[in-house]
Amino acid sequence: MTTEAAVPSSPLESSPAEGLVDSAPRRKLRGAVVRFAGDSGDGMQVTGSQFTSSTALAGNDLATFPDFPAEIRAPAGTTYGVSGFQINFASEDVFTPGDAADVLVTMNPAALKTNLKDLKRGGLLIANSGAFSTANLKKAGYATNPLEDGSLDGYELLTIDITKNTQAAVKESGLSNKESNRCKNFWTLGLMFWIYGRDMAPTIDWIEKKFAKQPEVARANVLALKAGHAYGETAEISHYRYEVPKAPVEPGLYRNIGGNIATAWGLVAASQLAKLPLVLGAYPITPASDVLHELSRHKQFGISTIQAEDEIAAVCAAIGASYAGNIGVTATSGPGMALKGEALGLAVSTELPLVIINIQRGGPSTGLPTKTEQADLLQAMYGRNGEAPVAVLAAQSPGDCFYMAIEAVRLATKYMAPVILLTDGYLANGTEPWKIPDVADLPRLDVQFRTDPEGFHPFLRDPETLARAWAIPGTPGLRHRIGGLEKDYDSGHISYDPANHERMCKVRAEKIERMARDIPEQTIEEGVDSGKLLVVGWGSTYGAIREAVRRCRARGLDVSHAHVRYLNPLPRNLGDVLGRFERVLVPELNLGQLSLLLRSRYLVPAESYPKIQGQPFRIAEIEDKIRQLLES
Amino acid sequence: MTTEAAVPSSPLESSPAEGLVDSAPRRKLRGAVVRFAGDSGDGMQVTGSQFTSSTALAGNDLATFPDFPAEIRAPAGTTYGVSGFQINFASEDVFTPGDAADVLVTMNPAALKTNLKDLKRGGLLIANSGAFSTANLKKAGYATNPLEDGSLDGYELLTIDITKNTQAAVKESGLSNKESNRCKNFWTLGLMFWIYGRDMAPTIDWIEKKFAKQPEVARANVLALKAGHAYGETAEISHYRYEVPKAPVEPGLYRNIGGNIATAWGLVAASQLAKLPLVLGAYPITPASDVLHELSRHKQFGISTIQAEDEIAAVCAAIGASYAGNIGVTATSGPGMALKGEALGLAVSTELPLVIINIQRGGPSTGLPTKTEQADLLQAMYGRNGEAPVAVLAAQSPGDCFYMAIEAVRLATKYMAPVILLTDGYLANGTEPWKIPDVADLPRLDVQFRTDPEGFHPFLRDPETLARAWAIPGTPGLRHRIGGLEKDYDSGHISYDPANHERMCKVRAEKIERMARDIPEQTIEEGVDSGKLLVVGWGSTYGAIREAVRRCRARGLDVSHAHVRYLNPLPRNLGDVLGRFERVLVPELNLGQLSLLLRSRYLVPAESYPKIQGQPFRIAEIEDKIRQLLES
Amino acid sequence: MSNVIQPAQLTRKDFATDQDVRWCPGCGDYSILANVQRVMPELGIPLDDIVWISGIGCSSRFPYYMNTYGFHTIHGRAPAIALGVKAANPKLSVWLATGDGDALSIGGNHLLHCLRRNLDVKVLLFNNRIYGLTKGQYSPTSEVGKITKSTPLGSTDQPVDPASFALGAHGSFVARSIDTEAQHLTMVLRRAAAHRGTAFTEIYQNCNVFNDGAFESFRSKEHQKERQLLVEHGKPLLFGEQNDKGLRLNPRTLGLEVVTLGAPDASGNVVTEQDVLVHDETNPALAYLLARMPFPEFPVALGVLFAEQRPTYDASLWEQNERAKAAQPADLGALLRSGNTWQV
Amino acid sequence: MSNVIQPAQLTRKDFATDQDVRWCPGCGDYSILANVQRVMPELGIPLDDIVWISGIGCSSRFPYYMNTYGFHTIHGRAPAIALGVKAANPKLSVWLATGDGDALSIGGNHLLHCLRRNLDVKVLLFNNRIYGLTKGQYSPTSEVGKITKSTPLGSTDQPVDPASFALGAHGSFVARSIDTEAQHLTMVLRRAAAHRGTAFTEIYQNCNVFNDGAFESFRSKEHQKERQLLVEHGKPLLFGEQNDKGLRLNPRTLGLEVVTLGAPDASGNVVTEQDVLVHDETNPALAYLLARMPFPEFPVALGVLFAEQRPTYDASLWEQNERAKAAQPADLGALLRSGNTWQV
Ligand SMILES: Cc1ncc(C[n+]2csc(CCOP(=O)(O)OP(=O)(O)O)c2C)c(N)n1
Ligand SMILES: Cc1ncc(C[n+]2csc(CCOP(=O)(O)OP(=O)(O)O)c2C)c(N)n1
Ligand code: SF4
Ligand code: SF4
Ligand SMILES: [Mg+2]
Ligand SMILES: [Mg+2]
Repeated sequence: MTTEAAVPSSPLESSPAEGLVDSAPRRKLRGAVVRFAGDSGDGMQVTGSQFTSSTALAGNDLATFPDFPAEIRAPAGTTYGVSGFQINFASEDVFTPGDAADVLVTMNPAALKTNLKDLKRGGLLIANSGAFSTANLKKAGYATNPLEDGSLDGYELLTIDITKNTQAAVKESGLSNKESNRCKNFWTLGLMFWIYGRDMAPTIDWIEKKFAKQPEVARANVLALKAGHAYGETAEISHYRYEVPKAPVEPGLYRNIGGNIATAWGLVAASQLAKLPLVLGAYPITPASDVLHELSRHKQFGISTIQAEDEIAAVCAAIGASYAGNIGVTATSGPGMALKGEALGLAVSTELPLVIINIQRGGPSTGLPTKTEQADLLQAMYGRNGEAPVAVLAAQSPGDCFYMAIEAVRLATKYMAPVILLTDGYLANGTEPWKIPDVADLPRLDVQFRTDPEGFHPFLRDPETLARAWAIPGTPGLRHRIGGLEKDYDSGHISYDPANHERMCKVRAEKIERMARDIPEQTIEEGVDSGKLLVVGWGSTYGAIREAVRRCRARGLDVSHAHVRYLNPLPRNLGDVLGRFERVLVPELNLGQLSLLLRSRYLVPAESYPKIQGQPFRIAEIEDKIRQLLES
Repeated sequence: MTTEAAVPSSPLESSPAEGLVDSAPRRKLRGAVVRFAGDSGDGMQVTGSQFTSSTALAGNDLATFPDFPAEIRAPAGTTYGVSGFQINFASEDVFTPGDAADVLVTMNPAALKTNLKDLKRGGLLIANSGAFSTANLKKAGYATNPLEDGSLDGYELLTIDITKNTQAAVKESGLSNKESNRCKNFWTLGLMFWIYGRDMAPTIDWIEKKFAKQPEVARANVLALKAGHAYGETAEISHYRYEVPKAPVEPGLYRNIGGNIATAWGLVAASQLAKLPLVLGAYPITPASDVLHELSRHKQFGISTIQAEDEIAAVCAAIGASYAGNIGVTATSGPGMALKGEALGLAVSTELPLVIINIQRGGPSTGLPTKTEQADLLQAMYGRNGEAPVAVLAAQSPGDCFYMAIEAVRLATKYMAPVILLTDGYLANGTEPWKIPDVADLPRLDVQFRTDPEGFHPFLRDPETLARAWAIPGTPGLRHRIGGLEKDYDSGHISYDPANHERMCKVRAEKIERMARDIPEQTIEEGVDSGKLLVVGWGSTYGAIREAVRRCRARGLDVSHAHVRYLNPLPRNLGDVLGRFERVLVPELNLGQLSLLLRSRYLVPAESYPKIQGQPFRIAEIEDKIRQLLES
Repeated sequence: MSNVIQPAQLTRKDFATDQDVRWCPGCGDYSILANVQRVMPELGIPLDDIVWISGIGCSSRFPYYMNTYGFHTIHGRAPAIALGVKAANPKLSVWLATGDGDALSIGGNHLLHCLRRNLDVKVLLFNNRIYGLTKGQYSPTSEVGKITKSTPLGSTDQPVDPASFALGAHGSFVARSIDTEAQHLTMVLRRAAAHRGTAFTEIYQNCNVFNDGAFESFRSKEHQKERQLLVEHGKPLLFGEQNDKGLRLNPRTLGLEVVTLGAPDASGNVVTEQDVLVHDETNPALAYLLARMPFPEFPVALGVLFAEQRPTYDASLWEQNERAKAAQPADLGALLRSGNTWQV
Repeated sequence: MSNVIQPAQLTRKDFATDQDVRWCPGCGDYSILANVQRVMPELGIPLDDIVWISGIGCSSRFPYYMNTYGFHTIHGRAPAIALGVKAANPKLSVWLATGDGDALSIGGNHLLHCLRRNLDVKVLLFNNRIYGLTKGQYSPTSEVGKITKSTPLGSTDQPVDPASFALGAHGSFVARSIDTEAQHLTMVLRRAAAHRGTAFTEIYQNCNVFNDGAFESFRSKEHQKERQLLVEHGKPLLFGEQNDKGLRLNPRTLGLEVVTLGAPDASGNVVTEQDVLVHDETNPALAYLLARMPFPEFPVALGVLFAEQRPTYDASLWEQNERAKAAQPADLGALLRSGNTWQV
């Protein structure tokens, strides 16, 4: 399906680059996609993240995606124990970890088996021949050795016995064979650093800090790193040296950030900005657990984390915390979300601020726990009994998780309503360089508790936001009782009155709708504000859609991209935006959920482009789809 | 809002009816709406149901609706302790319990206070003046006695000291004052029997059976009944005598049936027809508990009822039962439904037959537990993580619950899929005369377990229905393992393969879509199959919509009515049907849920007509809406 | 900020709300409410610092009738809501009103974890051995064979004893009392109020509509003395009209038996008070034995069966947070800039 | 109908599936699997009549490796699924594999009700005191202060002891064993298999990745003898290198103490075997005492702590249904026509 050019990279020019002090000339590239793949025990995640750091320091824009095996520790050498890490870096904006890889590093046959399909034809394949033993070949399901049987003829094959080279390199450290073997990943990293002309110093620093308590290990890893680098220098492979110039990025202080960490930090920030303690009620679940892990490390910010007995208790604890005047938050993934529906209804009915974060994964049921998906949108919208409207937001990149978490707290506390923030496994585990914001530039969250007993009742509303008064236990003179039964609009007491019920249902809905005045209008990410085709996405498909649209526009196609971060309420101008295009295409990692909402709301014939494979969109898939629509 | 004629009834002719042996002439009526209202302790439900039986025996068509207080036993005399029972009966088809009442019987001031608004202007108001004591007036919030202060001038007021009359009548039975007082309802019933010319014998029979162990009580009640009847004879009120001729109903054996009983019996029938035992896993919840109660009375049919520890256990027990080869069923209401989402996903993923009955009530959260609503449609459609499609059916009348319960079991077992059946509080507690079907005429349910080990794997599919093989534990040679992780299409083993996941998601969706071939096409209930306006309803609004459309058509308006009993998949011709009308109106007891589905699916500008007051639609409300659309 | 002044000494009336109490006339819940409203003023806790939290059930309407803060939540979840309330504000005095269905059927898991964590809340379990609000189904404390709406042929489930469950769950305070026995109930409520940690108090409560007389066999005047064992820490376990019956233990078999003071036992030895077990409320095994005595062979043990002081969840959480705050400044900018960064 | 013939005598291999076992190398789950596969053939139950049901967790992958029927359900719900399976077909031999998180955190309520109802299933709880599958958070059985991913400053929750919980919940069979102690585990599994009712068996299981050595303090060769008390019905409760240590009870305080045979106790009396408690597995209070002995002051009690025969839920349900069938014909037409009807 893809139409990628059959080259290992996208050369800018093939003449030797000027100004390089390295011993051999480098080919300049616009960018490259590199994937590391090996056994779970091979340390591929460490390799990947160190390569990422060096790439960031080299000034490239980048995006990464780690791909863990579903098993905790599958037996070594098996295909289901393969761990991968992909990075896309370039001298221009990067929006996704890339489709196919230009370079694939495979540490064993199983890694080759499962990853080869993602290497571009003609791409560079680096293989650790030392691991291609008969036993390993068999475990991976190879009858013959692919490094030798000619089956890899379509690729640039670079076989190195990394195992042996590493052992030789670290011999002097005095480590055991087994321990020495563990340094393979740094040897490989050294080689890659040589290929892309990277500075080894920061990684050496990192190694020394990380293994401060095991100096021999530190020493061995540094030796391996240097040996890999030296191997590049000495072996006759200088035609593989590349340079990816710096990307033209906004000045500022940068870091790499992953979605779950960004979410957790966004919550910390919101709590600081609102000057309110935050209570996270959570129950571990892949891929959401890291939000719990990360927040539990920051109690100095007045953050309490409760690992509850289950997801129901987790959301109830968050509701209890909100009731008592803290910011109540719960974070989970699909199956856990399904369990929270009833309690969410209570938060809707009692109009308490509550932030629910659903880091979506493959479903239905237990599904594909380690894979990504966007199939919980309609659950977020409707997964409760009765008319129980809540706000729904979606982050579009790892770094955006930070801002959307703040936004979720802002809307929840301002409107006294539950807000669901949707992210997904792809955002959660992916990383991108992120410009560190100045705390002073973050939005102010101005939260006021009710303290005045004059004329008080708990369902008194702010005429603007329709938010009810937040009156917390312990406040003198504001004693009141709330609950999940219907309440009288004018007193807050239980009411079975028919007209009152309709009024309350409508005011709860209206309150969510009012947020539309308080959120940004829908913008166009790429392209213009009218034309033949608008591609509308939400959540983690942002990068792939944006890049695909950009490429299509570069080919002269009349296509634009809008990305919806506010799913309920939808931006107030969204209907107009959609109306200005002849066709609307909605790519989603589900069977058409946003598409359903848009069609119903605006009666536009939005066309769904579903993908439900536990994998993000490839840029090329969307590009193809757009071309198919516009060129046919 | 309503435009009902200001008459106590709809006289056919006001001349004395012929052929009546009663002592006074009767006015013939097309029909009447009668409401009994009193304190919870006043026995209004018994009065209502005895009046209903006699009405049925008199050959009228009818519909009833009891209206219980939300409290278990509210203190006597209070407005929130008022219990009501309304019956609509006629010499023609009756679809609803009626909007406003022609006759209102009030046993105390609180009953008058809460029910007067539902009496037609000019209607007959019978009030038990004996209960209008100062204390009772105060409890009901009356400053002066409405029977005396002229505030009831717009009605035909008939005040009788029923308390005193009853006591006088039952004196000879030797009952205590308190006990005698309890016979008031039979005195009242006697009077009503006289008014409508009913035979007292069946009720006398009933009393004697019911109180067989307390002959004095039986005697007193019979005395009261007869005295009430005699009062009519002797008092000068013969201008209130009416006759409602027999309705032209299909010949057959009839009974009254309420929705929950019909649902339970439908399940019994399905179990018998499929020749499979049935296991109900349930947790009590209003208004669903009666399904559990009723089924637990019929264990002779091979029905097991499990009162589980909560709704999650209830649905899991049902899933376990299905897995083991019985028909697994769970019945609940909104909040319970919200709790079952995760387990429902498991049933979707493991493709087990499962019937989930949601007897909807007012939400969100605990909401209005004793009131009716249709706001769980989208929860039924989407209240689970991931793409987890299930079939969704809705019963449209109490008797229809019987057939839809059978249908739910048929589809679940034939397609190996969960089927949600939606009813609601209004159907659950309402009753209608029901033609008892001949068992031989009921659909055959032909369920086959897989027994052949040849080529077996658990996700082998029937090419027609796409149902997987139902292979139950204990079957020789078919041992296998299933679960909620994604499964390989071709072996049923766990699979993390991307393309396979998409294939499985699509086949699960396709399986539900295939049911569209197996369900009836959408029909038009009232009217013609094209025109200006189609009113589309679902569930318990059937009667009100049908009657409203009929009345509008009688006025010459171009409006028709289609009622959707299959909500997922929708009938295969529904899009065509909608397309043949200029406008589509969707009245629902929610804020527009079916409307959302229709708009999105067919891109028709369906107009939502929402009502969310815990109350069914009045015919007049829909009539007005139609007229507003067509006459403006 | 507010100009409302708390009355120096609260009275029972201060705890009543203006809401009509909507239990059935004659329901045991009324007398529990009255006793609670009698005891609360003694505690010296300002009205504004008290929160009543409940699930769903007749018993769970309790918060509406207490003039404190109140949260009528969803079925079974009161302990989970309370967890968040106490995490946010451990200074609040948090009381839970729950039923046998609410606490032990749908809510069993939350109660288990509340007990083992020792969250500092008082749990009043109104045990009427029936589902009241849903109009009469059996509950997890109903006896086998019970005929109810959902068990027309008699229930087949074996019940769980709430106190036994609480002890198994490592409850730090486990007590029992009876709705109508004002003096005893008041004493138990006082003890519960004074306990730091989860004070689990089961109150036998008569549902006169759906399970009338459920406890008559030991609650009635007639049987009271012979069938109630009022336990008190440090006092021998005696009961009976003459207070001459006691519990004795076989140390090798750990079997309990009822003996009569001054009368010869099975082996002919005359029983003295020395033979009788002394109540030690800090001994969980004794509490467990008392909680599970078969009735009517043994009396029903009432009072504080078990009480021990151990750290509460909320206090530990709070301390940990405070320690973290003392150890590190809350510097958001520093957090964002931590780890690997680079300047462009 | 099927032409597959069951082998007359099953062997361990008959119970293995063709699926690769995907636990971490060195995980205690392997040895539990091996022991189960060793014991099952002895039971004489046809493979086709056995069903393994699990929730979610490392331990819950167990069914995939057993060549029987298997259902890998959702987190915590295995007992609830089993309830339906046994209601539908009480003849099946149903086994549950569950973890400390699965059974006692999210699934605590279902386990409670399974135990009190006495559903006829065998429950193997793999207690590794950690969440394995989600990569290392503390569990309800983790000790206070445990540092895990979710508790970087140490957990504040006080744990629950599974056996204590099961006893509080009126479990009819409560046992404990250790993953690697094949002989003991085999014995316990045999007893569990033979029990009619909920056979609750806690197995201490080492998670060598996230909680390695959790049980070394009494599992290691070095400590085994001194710190394990292997209980056996009718035998005195002795342990120690020399098997000369025993448990004695103070009958008035119900306090337990460790005594050494032949040595003088605190009051100078020489201890004999007569002083030592004899294990009576039918006494729930003794079981409760044994389950909750503080460690390391006391040894860890292993074996069948408690076993009693009482009616099972599934059998009672079945009998009631059979009685109903015998009492009344299943006549659908008659049902539909029952009560008030009229002919038109
Ligand atoms: C999720 C959910 N399931 C079921 C119900 C229905 N329900 C309300 S109260 C109750 C049980 C009441 O029994 P108990 O807790 O013993 O309280 P009681 O009324 O006897 O005081 C049930 C099943 C509900 N409100 N919510
Ligand atoms: C509803 C739901 N919540 C959370 C999870 C994530 N989860 C899977 S297993 C598990 C706990 C595992 O711990 P345990 O039961 O002790 O099993 P172990 O892996 O240690 O054997 C959790 C939290 C899930 N799968 N489903
Ligand atoms: S139903 Fe029972 S528990 Fe509920 S209020 Fe009435 S008497 Fe009390
Ligand atoms: S994580 Fe622990 S429990 Fe899970 S398989 Fe690995 S060692 Fe075993
Ligand atoms: Mg109760
Ligand atoms: Mg575990």
